[in-house]
Amino acid sequence: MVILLLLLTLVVFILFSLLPADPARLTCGKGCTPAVLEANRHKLGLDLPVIQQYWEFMKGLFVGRIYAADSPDPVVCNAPCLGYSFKRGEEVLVLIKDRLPATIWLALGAFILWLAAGISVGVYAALRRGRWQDKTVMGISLAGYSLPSFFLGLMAIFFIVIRLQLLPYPSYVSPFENPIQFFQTMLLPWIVLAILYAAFYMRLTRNQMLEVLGEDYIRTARAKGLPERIVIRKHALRAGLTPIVTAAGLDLAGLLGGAIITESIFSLPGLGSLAVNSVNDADLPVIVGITLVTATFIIVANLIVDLLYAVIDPRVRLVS
Amino acid sequence: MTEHSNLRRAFLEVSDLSVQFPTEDGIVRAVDGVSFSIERGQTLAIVGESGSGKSVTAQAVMGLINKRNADVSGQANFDGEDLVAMSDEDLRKLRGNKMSMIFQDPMSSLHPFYRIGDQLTEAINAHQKVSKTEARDRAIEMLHKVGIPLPAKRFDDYPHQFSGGMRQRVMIAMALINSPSLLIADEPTTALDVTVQAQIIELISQLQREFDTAVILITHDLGIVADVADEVAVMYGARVVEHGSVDDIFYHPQMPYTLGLLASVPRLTQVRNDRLDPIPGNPPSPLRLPTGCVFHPRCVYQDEVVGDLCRTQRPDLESVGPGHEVRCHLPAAKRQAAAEVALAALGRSST
Amino acid sequence: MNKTSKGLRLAAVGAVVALALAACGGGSGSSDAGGGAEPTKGGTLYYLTNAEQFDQIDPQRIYTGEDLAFFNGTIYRTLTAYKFSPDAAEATSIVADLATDTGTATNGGKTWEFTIRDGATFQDGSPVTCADVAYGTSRTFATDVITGGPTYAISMLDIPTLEDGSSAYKGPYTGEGQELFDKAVTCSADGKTITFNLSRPVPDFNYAVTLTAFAPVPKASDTGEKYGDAPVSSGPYKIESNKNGKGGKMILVRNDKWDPASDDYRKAYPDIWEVDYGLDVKVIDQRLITSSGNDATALALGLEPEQLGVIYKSATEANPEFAGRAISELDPYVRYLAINVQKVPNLKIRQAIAVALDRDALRKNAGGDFAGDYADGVIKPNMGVDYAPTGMWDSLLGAKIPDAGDPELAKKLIAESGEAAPTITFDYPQSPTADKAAAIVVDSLGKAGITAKPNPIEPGQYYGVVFDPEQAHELINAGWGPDWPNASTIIPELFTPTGGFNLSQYDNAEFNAAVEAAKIEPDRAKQAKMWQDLNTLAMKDVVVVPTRFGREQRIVGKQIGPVYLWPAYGSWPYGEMYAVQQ
Amino acid sequence: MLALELAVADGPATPVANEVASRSLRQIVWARLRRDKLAMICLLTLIFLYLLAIFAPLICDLLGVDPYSFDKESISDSGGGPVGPWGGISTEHPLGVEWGTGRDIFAQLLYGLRISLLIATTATILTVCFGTVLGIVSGYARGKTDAVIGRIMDLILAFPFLLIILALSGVLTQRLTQLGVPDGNPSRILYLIIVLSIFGWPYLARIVRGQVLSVREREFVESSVAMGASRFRILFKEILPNLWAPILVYATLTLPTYIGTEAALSFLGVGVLPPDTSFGGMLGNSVSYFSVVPSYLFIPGTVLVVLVVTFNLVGDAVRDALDPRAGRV
Repeated sequence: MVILLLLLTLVVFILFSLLPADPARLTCGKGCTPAVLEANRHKLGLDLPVIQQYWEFMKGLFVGRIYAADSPDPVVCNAPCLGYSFKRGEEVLVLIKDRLPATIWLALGAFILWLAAGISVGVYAALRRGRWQDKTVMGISLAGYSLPSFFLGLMAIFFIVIRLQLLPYPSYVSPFENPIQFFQTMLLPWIVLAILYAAFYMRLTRNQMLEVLGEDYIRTARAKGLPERIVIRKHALRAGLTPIVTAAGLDLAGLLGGAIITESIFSLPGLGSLAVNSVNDADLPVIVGITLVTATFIIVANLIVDLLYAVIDPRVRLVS
Repeated sequence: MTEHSNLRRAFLEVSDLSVQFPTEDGIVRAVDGVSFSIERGQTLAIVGESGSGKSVTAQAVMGLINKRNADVSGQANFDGEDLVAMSDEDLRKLRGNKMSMIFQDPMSSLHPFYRIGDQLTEAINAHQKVSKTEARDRAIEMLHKVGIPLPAKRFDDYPHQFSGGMRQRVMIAMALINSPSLLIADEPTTALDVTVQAQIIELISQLQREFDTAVILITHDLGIVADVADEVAVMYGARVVEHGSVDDIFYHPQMPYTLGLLASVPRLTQVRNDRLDPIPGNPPSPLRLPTGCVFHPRCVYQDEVVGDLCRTQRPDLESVGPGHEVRCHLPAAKRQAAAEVALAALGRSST
Repeated sequence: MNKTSKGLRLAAVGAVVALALAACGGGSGSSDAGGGAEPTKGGTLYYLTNAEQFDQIDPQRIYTGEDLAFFNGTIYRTLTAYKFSPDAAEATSIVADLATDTGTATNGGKTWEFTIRDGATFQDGSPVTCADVAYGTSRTFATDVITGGPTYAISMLDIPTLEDGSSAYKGPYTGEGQELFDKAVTCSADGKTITFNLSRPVPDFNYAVTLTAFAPVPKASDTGEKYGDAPVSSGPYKIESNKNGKGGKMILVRNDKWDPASDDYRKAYPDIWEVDYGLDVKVIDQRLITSSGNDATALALGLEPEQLGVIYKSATEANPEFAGRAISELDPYVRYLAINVQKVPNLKIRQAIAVALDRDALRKNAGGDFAGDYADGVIKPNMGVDYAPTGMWDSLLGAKIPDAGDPELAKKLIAESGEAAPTITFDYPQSPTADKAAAIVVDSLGKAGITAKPNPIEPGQYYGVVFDPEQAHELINAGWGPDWPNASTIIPELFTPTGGFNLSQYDNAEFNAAVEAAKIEPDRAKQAKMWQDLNTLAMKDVVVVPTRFGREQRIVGKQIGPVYLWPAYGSWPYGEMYAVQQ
Repeated sequence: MLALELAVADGPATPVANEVASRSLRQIVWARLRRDKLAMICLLTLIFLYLLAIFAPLICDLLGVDPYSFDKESISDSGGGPVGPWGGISTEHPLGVEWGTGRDIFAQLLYGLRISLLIATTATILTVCFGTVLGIVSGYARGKTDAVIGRIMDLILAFPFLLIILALSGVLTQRLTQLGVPDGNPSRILYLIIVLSIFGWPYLARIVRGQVLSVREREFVESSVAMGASRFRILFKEILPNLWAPILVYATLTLPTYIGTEAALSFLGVGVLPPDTSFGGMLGNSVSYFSVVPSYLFIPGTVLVVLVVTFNLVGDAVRDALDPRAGRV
């Protein structure tokens, strides 16, 4: 896993060193002379070969980093230093930390909603397989994941906020500051994001349940004379949910890297919107930082899911 | 005039049992008018190819067929109650308690996530209120009975930590833990090594004696049938085509399909004989069961029947001896002759 | 110049700063203060913005008109300042602020003297002295640290330049050439009087010092690049907290060390200024239209096009329910397309581009009447004396050119050019509206046989790209406003190699010489005529294609005043704004 | 050797399989699809949409609209909004006109459909090619090759792909131009196709790899190996034909995903250049106006949803037809 992370940082670094806009130029401003430009480049460490930049970056992660150490005005970035955005005059890590709460709230809220809706409806459909309830659920699910999230989001704003005025325009505040406004703001993003995933999880759950319900051990459980309720809840659900745990873990991790579209539509101050702004500003250190953080989330989530798997499925424990 | 008008009813008496699955492609007749009966302590073997309806019959008896997806008709009187007409809840109370079932594949029949001990005690708790320790003691005792070494220790193991044979023993323990009076064993040895097969069969017989259980053994292994069964029902195309005692079936087979089955048992002494070699063709689709005798498309003797009878008319179950019935249009003499030729080829004689 | 703090709203316009001046405020008169209520002290004013942060807070680095107005009105005092008035002529006249008067020029305009008022202090109570002003001014020279701000100090002060064109003084951090600076800017013994020695006569130097680039900075508190994080206030407010980004806020509270007696310029009505960053533009509009709760004392900088029909009857008149709190005024900016003369050296081709362009469609796309008037040069009528019609579309190109362009004439010009019809690339900062404008450019040039390729650039990177001669293409979308009411902040910036905004890469020796002459012309009337001629000359040479004299619309809450667009910076008059008490 | 030996559980499925064993799977699937009315309607709709896209210029000519020409008459002089209700719907402009330019929305939609289908279809084909080849190689070679390919897949799947696509669009489009792809839209479209495929193939490769692992153990493969067939032959002649079902299912379900992703990307600004437009671009543009002109949001949005739903329904139907028991997502 560590190797994967190292590899990942390297790939990210090389990819982004290809970017055209010169970050030094961007921080140079009016009256920029080649000398100033060169100085800026030096300050940002851009005069070094890519591999050395990478080395500096990795070193910064562990021991911190001082930009422009030889200038009268050095910038200190303490370990773990994910880089420094001269554009914003802030350590990348601080920027990310600032944005993380909104992203986490968005992801967690949606996660809970979609799991609750997806799993319960999915199980319901599986138990009524082939009947109209099942078909309706599948139809809704198909519609759900066919709706592009930005269209869904814009529609939600149009109907709920503009036309019916049920909710105010979204304007993020911390839940600790103003819980009511927080919920008013987050409700639509949660629902919009959750619909997309719930649609997928309904299907996943239903199909998993159908598969499990066809398993021999379910027949065994019934042959033992267990009440159907226990057969479903204890025997079928636990086995059926195992793959869902995997999917859910990875999806949550992906979202923790920022739901770019949902965040930008509802103007939430999360990692996703930070990412988009940074792309617009060619704020390289921030882009690299977010990419790394997101990828790390996913890789770590992979690991956690594997561990969780071992807890759920005793067979895995023995193998590993 | 029917035998069923007898006053005394058998312990389990299945009559005219039919199971149909409506599917998109049409109605699947999985079981079509099957009747048999069995007493406590006895063993009935149901033999036949895959798709002949054996397992569906067993599941119908156990009430494991989801009535939402299937039409089950007929009767199955079990100790005075009709299993077909019974409510789901009443059936559930019987399952695993008075009647239980062992399945073909012990690898997949145990829940992989739960300790076998838990799965065993769960079976006890489903039907009786007993304390945790008592349930545990009983489970361990049962594990011991089915021949699992160090049962107290293995109690906390997961299924994947057992070999196939051991798992089937666990399954048997689970099936017998509430001392059922009816045990249905659906191909209990098919998935196991040959050496283990004999042990399992021996175990079932031994426990059957101990608990005076009625056993329905579903198999296609005629060797096992010969060893343990009292009666045999041969199923083909969703119907029972021949039914009789073990001797009847092995030494006085009447139905050409039964002959084919016997011929298919590999013997060291087997002589190649075109006429008797494994039955040509495939078993029929329950979606489109042949008209007339279901076996006729594969029957080498159909030309010997006068007219179109085999193709057009469904043969009735005809009594050919005490407790021996057969569905076939072949005249008795011709059946006899065919049987003799067949048995001779197998190196046996019909005494 | 720099991008405006309006972020996306003006992204298509791009760069700009400024302030406008003199003369007619074009179009409608501005409405008077909200509801005629009397200004009273107290309350909180809210500044709602889509931007996630101010471009700069460091006084020497601020270069956005709105920001200059905001910080000058709240925390940074400058030697002189523009008068608060909705009237363009008045608003572009200067008054004394930190200085006792508007400065004294001697030596033919090469030496300027200002005396600092008694009682002016920083937020820690220490008095503002000449040394602080000098130190602040010196920071501009540290071009590697203090980036982004105006560089008039460098170009005007009497400090020699090195061969590479940079100043021999490298700013206070390295101290290299410090003695040169100390000679150019001197303090009297009592620390009250500051003297600026200039390299050439600058008749309007006392206008230049309205820029916060000449604001005082106490040396002890200077943290270099990070000074903007905790700047020291000399005005009636100080920064209590500032958190950038969506959901972030800047809170300005009263600076209790500020003595009203020392400052007759700022009214300092509200107790608190709160800047709310990173709001969605639609949200801002909606909140201001509704104007409930705190939003009654909120202001913002622009309006989305979809709301224009809701708020205005016409481009000059608001609907009755918004009367008194919605304005639609000419802003200080001129929108134009710069033609890179290095890549399009043939005048006939440049003329063909100008002739073919459908300015009518471009204006409609930008909002029609709401977007402003057709431009005929880079000097706007609200610049006052410096403006005169150039006749660009009447005669300058040899014929009267319709607003929608004249593809046939353009074809003829191309034929005369002796070159094949060119293929050019159009650089612009991407936004949905700008994409449509690009489509118009492509289409209308296409009708004249000119192949135009759109090249959208991420807004945040735009000027980084187009200022790079290697990356800039033939046609470049731009906008510019003056730094103070003199075309000396327009013509030299846009059309000479030493200018900071010469996107056209224009370098004409004759022209350059004329510009130098105009810069030092002490007679304002003569100077104005010179700028007028240079403006016409540049248009004749089709260095740029001016498309629009911009107009902008703004709205505030119901209980805030005064409501007018301050012509000085094309901004709200922050220094005299108040909350109406109920 | 005998049917007797099949010994699998009874139930409805097996006999069906037996019954159809004689017909080719292809025919059966087609027969099942034909019976599915909804699927057939969707399939026809799709064909219709593809035809619309292919013949967009012709259709626009017939209706007298085109996506590029400006209609100044149709928009107001103040503000640039469309004249008339519902975004200026009129006989001249069946779905209204664009704010600020008066360009015809209907024509823009048709041309947008073109681009959308072009990108999604091509990217799907590429994804299938990459995914299949790498999946087969990975599954068949096992060992080191498998591990390397697996690592690469992990790496790709760990990337926040939207962000990467956004961030790299500028530079990689330029690279493509340098490589000789015509400047402008060809490079931009190609870029989208390539990145979509690059981020899409690992999913398919995993499925294929799993299938290969099971197929390669089967007798016919082993016998080919025994007969000394070349590795290429085994991979692509023996194994590939056994994979087409999951590949087909994956492809039909990937296409609508790509349509959605492409729209999302152009919504965020990575799309075709003006004067061309795409669904996402039109929706992005609608943001500034939809509280006043909702049709800007609903017209392209609805078309987009119809397109995606139709594809998904067909995909579902194909999967059901291939495996009537239970579909997997």
